[in-house]
Parts: sequence; structure tokens; C-alpha cells
Amino acid sequence: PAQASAAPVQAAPAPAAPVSPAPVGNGHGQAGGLVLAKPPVRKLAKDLGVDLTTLTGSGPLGSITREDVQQAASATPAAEPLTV
Amino acid sequence: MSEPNEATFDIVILGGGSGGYAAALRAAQLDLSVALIEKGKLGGTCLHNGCIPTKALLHAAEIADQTRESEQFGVKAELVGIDMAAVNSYKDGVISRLYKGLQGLVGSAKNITFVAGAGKLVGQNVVEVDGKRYTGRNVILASGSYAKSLPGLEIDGERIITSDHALTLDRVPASVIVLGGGVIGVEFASVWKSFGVDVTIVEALPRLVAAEDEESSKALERAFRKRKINFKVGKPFEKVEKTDNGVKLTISGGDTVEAELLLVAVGRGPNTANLGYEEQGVKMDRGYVLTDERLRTSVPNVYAVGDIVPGLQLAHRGFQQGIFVAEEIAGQNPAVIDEAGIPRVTYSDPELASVGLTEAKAKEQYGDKVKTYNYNLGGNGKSQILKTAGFVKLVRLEDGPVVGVHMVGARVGELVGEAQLIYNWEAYPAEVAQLVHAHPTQTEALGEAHLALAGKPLHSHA
Amino acid sequence: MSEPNEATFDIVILGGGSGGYAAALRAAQLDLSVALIEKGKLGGTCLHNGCIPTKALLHAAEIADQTRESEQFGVKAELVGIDMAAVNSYKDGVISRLYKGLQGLVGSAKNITFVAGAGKLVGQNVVEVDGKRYTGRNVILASGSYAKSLPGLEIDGERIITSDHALTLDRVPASVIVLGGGVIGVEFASVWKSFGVDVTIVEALPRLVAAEDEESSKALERAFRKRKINFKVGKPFEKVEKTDNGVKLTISGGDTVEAELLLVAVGRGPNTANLGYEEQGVKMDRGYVLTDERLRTSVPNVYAVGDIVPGLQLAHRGFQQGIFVAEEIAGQNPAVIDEAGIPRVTYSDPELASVGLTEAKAKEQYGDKVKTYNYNLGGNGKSQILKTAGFVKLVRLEDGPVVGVHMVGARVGELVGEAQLIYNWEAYPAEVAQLVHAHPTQTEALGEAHLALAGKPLHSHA
Ligand SMILES: Cc1cc2nc3c(=O)[nH]c(=O)nc-3n(C[C@H](O)[C@H](O)[C@H](O)COP(=O)(O)OP(=O)(O)OC[C@H]3O[C@@H](n4cnc5c(N)ncnc54)[C@H](O)[C@@H]3O)c2cc1C
Ligand SMILES: Cc1cc2nc3c(=O)[nH]c(=O)nc-3n(C[C@H](O)[C@H](O)[C@H](O)COP(=O)(O)OP(=O)(O)OC[C@H]3O[C@@H](n4cnc5c(N)ncnc54)[C@H](O)[C@@H]3O)c2cc1C
Repeated sequence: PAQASAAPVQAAPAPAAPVSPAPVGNGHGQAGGLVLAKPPVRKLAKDLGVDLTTLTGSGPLGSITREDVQQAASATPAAEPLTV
Repeated sequence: MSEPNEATFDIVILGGGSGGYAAALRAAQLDLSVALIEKGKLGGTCLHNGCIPTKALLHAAEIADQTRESEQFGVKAELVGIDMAAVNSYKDGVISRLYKGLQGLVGSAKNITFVAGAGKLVGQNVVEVDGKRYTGRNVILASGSYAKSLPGLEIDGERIITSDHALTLDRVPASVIVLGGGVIGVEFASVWKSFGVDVTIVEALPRLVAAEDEESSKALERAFRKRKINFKVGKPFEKVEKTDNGVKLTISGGDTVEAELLLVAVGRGPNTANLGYEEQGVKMDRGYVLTDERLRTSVPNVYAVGDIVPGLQLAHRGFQQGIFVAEEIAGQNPAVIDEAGIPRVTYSDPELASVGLTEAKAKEQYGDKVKTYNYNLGGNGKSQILKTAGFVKLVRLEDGPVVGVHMVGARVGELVGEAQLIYNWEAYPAEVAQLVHAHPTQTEALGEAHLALAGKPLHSHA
Repeated sequence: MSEPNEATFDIVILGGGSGGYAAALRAAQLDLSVALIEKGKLGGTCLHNGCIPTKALLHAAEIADQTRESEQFGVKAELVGIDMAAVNSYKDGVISRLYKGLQGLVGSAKNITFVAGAGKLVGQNVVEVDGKRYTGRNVILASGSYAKSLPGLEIDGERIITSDHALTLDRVPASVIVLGGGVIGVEFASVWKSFGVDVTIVEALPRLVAAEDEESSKALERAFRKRKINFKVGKPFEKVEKTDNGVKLTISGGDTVEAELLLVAVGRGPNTANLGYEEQGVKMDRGYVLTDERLRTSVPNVYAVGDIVPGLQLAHRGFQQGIFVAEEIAGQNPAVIDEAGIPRVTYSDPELASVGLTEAKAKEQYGDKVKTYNYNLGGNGKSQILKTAGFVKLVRLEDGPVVGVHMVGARVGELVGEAQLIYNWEAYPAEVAQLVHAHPTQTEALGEAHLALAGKPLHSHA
């Protein structure tokens, strides 16, 4: 246990989020129009050039899974890989 | 910190340790009114008799060892001795600074009423303290744990002691028997050895830290052997006798060990006796409070958190459960806690750290789909600089995520932060492998293990 | 390790440092044939004259400090002195173990031909070494960097030295001026101070480690002031003279400093002169090789990696770029590297670690959407145990991910592994906050900062 009364609080963030019945989620994005996907899945989507907001998630709570992203990526033609 | 008579709160919390105070602080943020009842000191076991004092001792121990071995690094120094009074005042200084901070946090939370005194559950939603009754729309049981003993073992606080006594010892004993090779036992063994004590661990299970992955146990045993920490595993203790200068312990089979002190570290029992839990209908099992995965007991609106709930007895599990219950009561519908996702650290020298499943557990659950990789710290530059040995072992599912991370070596406890994200976010080895780690750090060992599992080892053979 | 005449390879790599050897190893895994040309020692700057030796010195320095301050922890010890010969043999031992390991890896890779000698690009796809020509379907330029000097500063290797000389010094000097307050400068300043040297850093920019977040610089300066490391920032050096016993440096404005030695640590320049790059049409800028984000130079099938490519001069950036180019050549179409996602560590005491954007950069890019939070290590139990001061600072976008993490304090370099996942995976504070960190570790400070930014501080005020 610890404390930080001495901590120089910089820009104070918003106070405790208002109580809302929205599920906090399971490591997925927060509420507020954000896409529900675990961070590595969001990164994968970025690497593959997939726009997450265009997908409907098949995971828990409608979250987007790795498979959703991969499917979307194989549906759209990826950047032409360079040949040796 | 007023003490109202017959007051009603959104939540009444029984116990102000890790679980209880975390629940109180989070509930207060969510605008719930809280009565936090504590008979001892706010902060509980962890702050006053657990995590913090042991880790202070372990750091003093590290400094003693580094001084002893400083010539290997070109630093000429002489270790004169351990000044236990000074060690204790360093340790107590850390505790009291953190204690003050915590008191400040709880004290400044407008909707927390701190109640000093011993509470008892006298109704399904009523806790009584010194004749006053605190009614809660919800009640959280958080009364924590105590050091257990075994039949035939009478703790006298002098020669036969628990961690509570060990933490206030005013001298460095010549020799100690540590009964119990779990986390607490090996941590004390490690400290004492560094302080120059002759230490023998006696453990009934076949290996030290038996809850960890078998390879971690083996590595710890190897390191302890090198440090000349004696240990006898696989046979239960039979009896203990007092001798002229200390104690004599007999192990099943007849083997005996003598020492000045016996530390009993055979686990922690739930602190639930005579607190009214059973009388009010709370379902229990061998003293533990049974809950569902949302930490609800069998009585409506009564929750339990921390060491009284079967599972890992760790402070940060208490934090997490406390926060969970506060959010649950506030209607936030938080996600269920994955117990395997809670990181585990043993702060001995070497340290052990893990998260997720052991290889054995993973194989039980997933069979042949389980693949492992063990990256030896011998290939890790920073670990070589620290002159530490050990490994990072990954357990993954074929074509699937990492389901377990196990580490041994100096300072690996700090690597579990990253490992915890990997496990809980169900990352694939290739996803971690893509992010090359800072050189030269020990985190690179985690990186290399993922690189190897992704089929692209950098500083190792596949 | 045969040396074929006029041989052709899938890839010819010029330079066997971090960037070059990583490319070679990855290419070999992908079944490409490689000629790896190295005029000095495999491993390059980082292993022999950079990362590894400096970190060994820094660890010896840590041990010296801990011994000096051991009484604060109850350990009575006496620091007798620094034995530089022993320090150097410890340091050289670490290097040679890692060097052997690396030679083993490269040597056992069937399709890597290691070529000892100085190479020159004599055709767009041909490197010549000692009269022999190595043709590559692809060429990777990886010739690294050297310690720069400034006009009027003649490095004599005796009194006016670079890091190369500093790493083989056989004595502890009485006093040193460090010209340059970047990473390398502050690391040497830190080592020497721990060894008992009177140190003064002279930096033309307004603050030490000016590439870091301003708060990190300020915290380092505060810590250095406490350690009595002198520094003068904001004014360029004007001239240097030799004195009877050392050197006298004049700073613009007239201020002077005298010392036994002057370490010139004003940056590293690309090692690209007379290597044929320009002649073969490779576009350059002030000696650096220009590439696109896929590390292609202006010449088809010629790539560049490591310190010769403008950007962070870090070993693991070289690894990552080397791996990238090998995969690119193999047609794997790897994801472009986000330079800001490469973790940065300064291994001084205290350490600095960061990943992502500084607050200033983030505000340039995102304006008012940027929010920050600074968690003071005063509230972190493990940091209190280590008696270190510092912070974890987060930079996030409102309702968006964490875009920068900045940390100061003992051992925080190891926390950047976790921070790196958070930044690169674009995690939201709430996603990290959900995962409660192991207690008591320094990773908790990262956790607390995310808890606070998620609106649910545990051990701090919001
Ligand atoms: C030696 C040792 C080392 C440890 N090291 C670590 C470690 O490094 N990391 C880690 O995560 N965990 C560690 N632990 C475990 C950790 O301390 C516990 O998991 C944690 O304290 C559990 O929190 P809790 O809130 O359930 O119980 P406790 O912290 O035990 O708190 C319970 C509180 O309830 C109070 N209480 C009990 N009954 C009543 C009553 N009737 N009325 C009012 N108040 C009451 C008690 O006084 C106490 O303050 C260690 C434990 C020990 C013993
Ligand atoms: C004192 C110091 C401390 C440092 N600490 C760190 C640290 O802690 N962490 C970190 O990440 N980075 C650190 N660095 C930076 C790091 O060393 C470099 O970023 C890294 O070495 C760059 O790798 P490279 O492959 O581009 O170049 P280099 O490692 O310089 O390798 C280039 C290689 O090419 C060879 N070569 C050059 N020309 C030719 C030729 N014509 N023919 C054949 N071979 C040739 C050279 O001999 C050399 O081996 C440090 C640097 C210094 C100087």
C-alpha cells in the first residue's frame, strides 16, 4: 500500500467516471463510441490496414476478435508484397 | 473519522487491509458512503506485517550480498556486519511513510467513515463495533488472514516464531530452520542467508515454491544450493523439541535439524472465527468464505474480498477484488477477474515471477496444443552484467496466444508487468516479437522468448 | 567462414554491428544467402564500445554507490576504492561472453558467409573487400557511426577523449569535463561521479537529455544536483586549452572549467565517408543515408539500417530495422516501424525511460486533446524501499489511447517493456487500469498512473 499525497499532480484527469451501467469490458476498449477490441487486435488491424469501425465484432460483448480482423484483411486486397 | 451511532451506509467494510481499503477508496470515488472498520492498523497485514517489511529486509539483504561480492565488479569494499536495529529502522521508516500516505488518502475521502475497533457481523447487513451498530445496504467482509501453525507446533514467539515475530527480530540469529518452502518461507530464508545465517528449509511437498512451474522450482533450488541455503523437501515435519540453545526438528523418517530458531511458514489461514459470518448464514469452507465469481457470498448484498476468499493470497488480488466489488455495487458491471491473470512474484534472490498457467496446468487444459520455449538469461546482456542466472519460459497454444509466462533471475519481478499485459490481452508471440525491446535490458529476454516462439529468434537458436 | 571470389548472394551486408548482424540472422532464417562484411569485430559499436561496456561500468557504479550508502539500509560496510583494472576485466568478461555467443550464432547459420575486411560499394550491387567482389541481389548498408568532435576540438586520446577512450581508461581520474549532456554524456558523468570523480557537464542546449520530455530533464537535473554532479547548460563551448595538468574549457560568455580530462560526447556521426555510397548514386544528407519508411535507399535493392539512417541511434532500432529489411527482401511485407514506438533508456542514476511522444510533441500534434498525469514514485512502495525518487508520466489523448510514457527513477529502464506494449498497442488507460499490478513492484507506478487517468486512482489523488 502506498500513497502519493506528495505527488505533484500535473494536469488532473477527469474525476471519477460517472456511474453508468455500461460494462467496463474485458480488456476491450472503453465506452464512448470506441471500438471494442483488445489492444493487440487493434494493432493487428492497423498493421493490416483494416478500419475497425467498419467491422462488427463476433467476440464477447460484440468485441472484435483477431479472426474478424484477419477475415476483413483477406477480403480486401493487401499491399502487393515485394518479390525477391 | 466520526463514529456515528446506528448509522447506515451504502457499504460497511469489515477489515481495513488491502482488500478492504481498496474497496473503500473506489466506492468513495463512486459516491457511495462507506464505513471502514479496522481493529488494528489501516493497511493490514501487507503494509505492517507482510509485503512491505519483507521487501525492505530483502533489499537490505541484496545490499549485503552486493557488498560481499563487490570485488567481482571491481569495487573494493568490506562488509562489516548487519546492524539489525538500523535495518529495522529503515524498514519501519518505509512502512510509516506509506502508512501516513494511506491514512491521508482514506482520511481525505469525504464519504469514508473510518471506525477503529473490532467488528462483528450481528445481522445480515449489520456490523457491531464496541456496542455501536453499522448498517450497510451492502457489506464487504475483508478480515484477512493470520499465520497458521501445525498440530504439535506451539508458537512461543521466542524460539518458535511466525513471520510476525521474524519481522521484529532485534538480532541476526546464528541459525534458523524455516518450516515451509512456499513464498514466505523462501523469502525469509533468502534474507537470513544474505545476513550470514545458517538456514535450512523443510518442506513436505516435493519441491520449493510448489505452486510455481516446475522449472522455476528447479531453478530456485539450484540457485539456493549455490547460495548454500539448505533445504529438505518431500517429507513432512514430525515433531519439534526445545534444546538448550534452540530447537531440534525431526522430519518424518527420522532426519533431524537443529537451530537457534524455527520459523513456521506453513501458510496463512482465513481470519474468520467468531466474527458472526456463519451465524448470519454466510457459507464457509474450512474457515474460508465461499463466493461466486462476482465475489458474492451466499447472503444477499454481502461480498467477500482478499485472503478470506479461497485462491491466491496476494495484496494486489485484494486490491483488484476490492475495486471490483465497489464497482459491482455501484452498478458498473465490471468484468470478472481472471485469477490466473494476477501476477505472482517471489522476491527472494533469485526472484521468481509468473502469470497465467504453468506448463503442467496448460497441458491439463489444452493437451498437445501447448508449446513452450525457455530462453536462458545467459544470452541476455543485462542479466550478464548483473551476473544473474535464470530464464524466461513461455507457454503458448499452437497458433494461439501466450497462456503462461514464468521467469527466474535477479529483478525479474519487474518484468511481470509486461508479461501480465501479454497474458491478459491474449497476445500472440508474433505480436510481441514485432516490438523490439530496449537494449540492454532484461525485458529483452521476454522479447527474445517471443521472437523464438514466433519462429524468428534473434539472440538464440530456435 | 570461407571467402569466395566473385560470389553472388541474396544479400550482401556491409557492416556487422547491431543492424547488420540482425539482418543477416533473420535473412538466414528465411533461407536467403548472406555475405556479412565486417572490418572490425562482429557485434560492432554496441557490443564492443557502446551499450554493453557502458552498462557494465554503470552497474559497477551502482554497486559502489550502494556500498557507500549501505548504512541507510542497516548494512555496515566500508567502500575501500575502485579497482579500475578489476572493473575493466569484469566489463571485458561480459563483452567476451556475449561476443562468443554471437559468433556462435552467426557461425552456425549455414547460409551466412562472414567476410572479415573493409568493404566498399563499387557497383550498385557489388561490395569489394580486399580485391574480392561480393555481388548481392540486394545490398544492406549498415556501416554504423563514430564519435563526433567539434571544430577546434582535437581528440588526442589522452586528455581530450571520446567514449572509445573512456571505456578503456585504466585509472579513475580526479576530475572530468563532459562536453555534451545527451545520453552518452550523462551516463559517463553518472559512472564517474559514483567512482568519486569531480564531474562537470557542459551542454549547449538549455537542458540535459534534451530529446526527452522536459519534466524528465528537470528530474534528472534535480537528481544530479543532489549527487553533486555539476552541469552548465544553455551555452555552447567556445574553446579548449591544455593546462599543466589537464584541460581548461571556455564556455561562450567566458565561464571556464578545468579538469584532468575532457570527454567529448557531442553525438555520433554516420560512418559513410569513402565507402562508395555517393558514387553509386545513394542519396545522402550530411553523411546520413536517406531512406523511405521501408528503408529503401534511392538505389533499387539497396537498403540501409542502423545509425547511418537519420533518427534514433539505438542498437535495438538497428535490430528492428535489420529484421525488417530481411523480411522485406524475403517478401514478407512487414509492417512499417513506428520510430516513436522504439523504447529509449538512459542508464544513468537515476535512469530515464520513455516511449512514444513527449508532452510537447503530443501537443504539437494533437493540441488540446492531450492530457497528462504524473505519478510520483513517492507513493510507490518498492521505490520507497529502493530509496529512489522520480515519476511515471503518461501522455494520452482525451478519450483516446496513451501516446507517451516518461519515467525517471532507479531501475525504471525495465518498466519500458510494459510501456512499449501500451504505446504500440494503443492501449487506453482503462484497459491497463483493469489489470492490477504485482505488489510491491515499481510496475505498480505504471498501473497507478493508468488508474488515475482512467478516473479511478488507487494509491493517489486524482
Ligand atoms: C510475510 C508476508 C509477506 C507477504 N508478502 C506479500 C507480497 O510481497 N506481495 C503480496 O501481494 N502479498 C504478500 N503477502 C500477502 C498479503 O499481505 C495479503 O494477501 C493481504 O494483506 C491480504 O489482504 P486482506 O485485505 O485480505 O487482509 P489483511 O491485509 O490481513 O487485512 C485484514 C484487516 O482486517 C482487520 N480485521 C480482522 N478482523 C477484524 C475485525 N473483527 N474487526 C475489524 N478489523 C478486523 C485486520 O486487523 C486487518 O487489518 C504477504 C503476507 C505475509 C504474511
Ligand atoms: C558509448 C555508447 C553507448 C551506447 N549505449 C547504447 C545503449 O545502451 N543502448 C542502445 O540501444 N544503443 C546504445 N548505443 C548506440 C548503439 O551502439 C548504436 O546505435 C548501434 O551500435 C548502431 O548499430 P549499427 O549496426 O548501425 O552500427 P555499428 O554498431 O556501429 O556497426 C557498424 C559496423 O560496421 C563496420 N564497418 C564500418 N565500415 C565498414 C566497412 N567499410 N567495411 C566493413 N565493415 C565496416 C564497423 O566495424 C561496425 O562493426 C551506444 C553507443 C555508444 C557509443
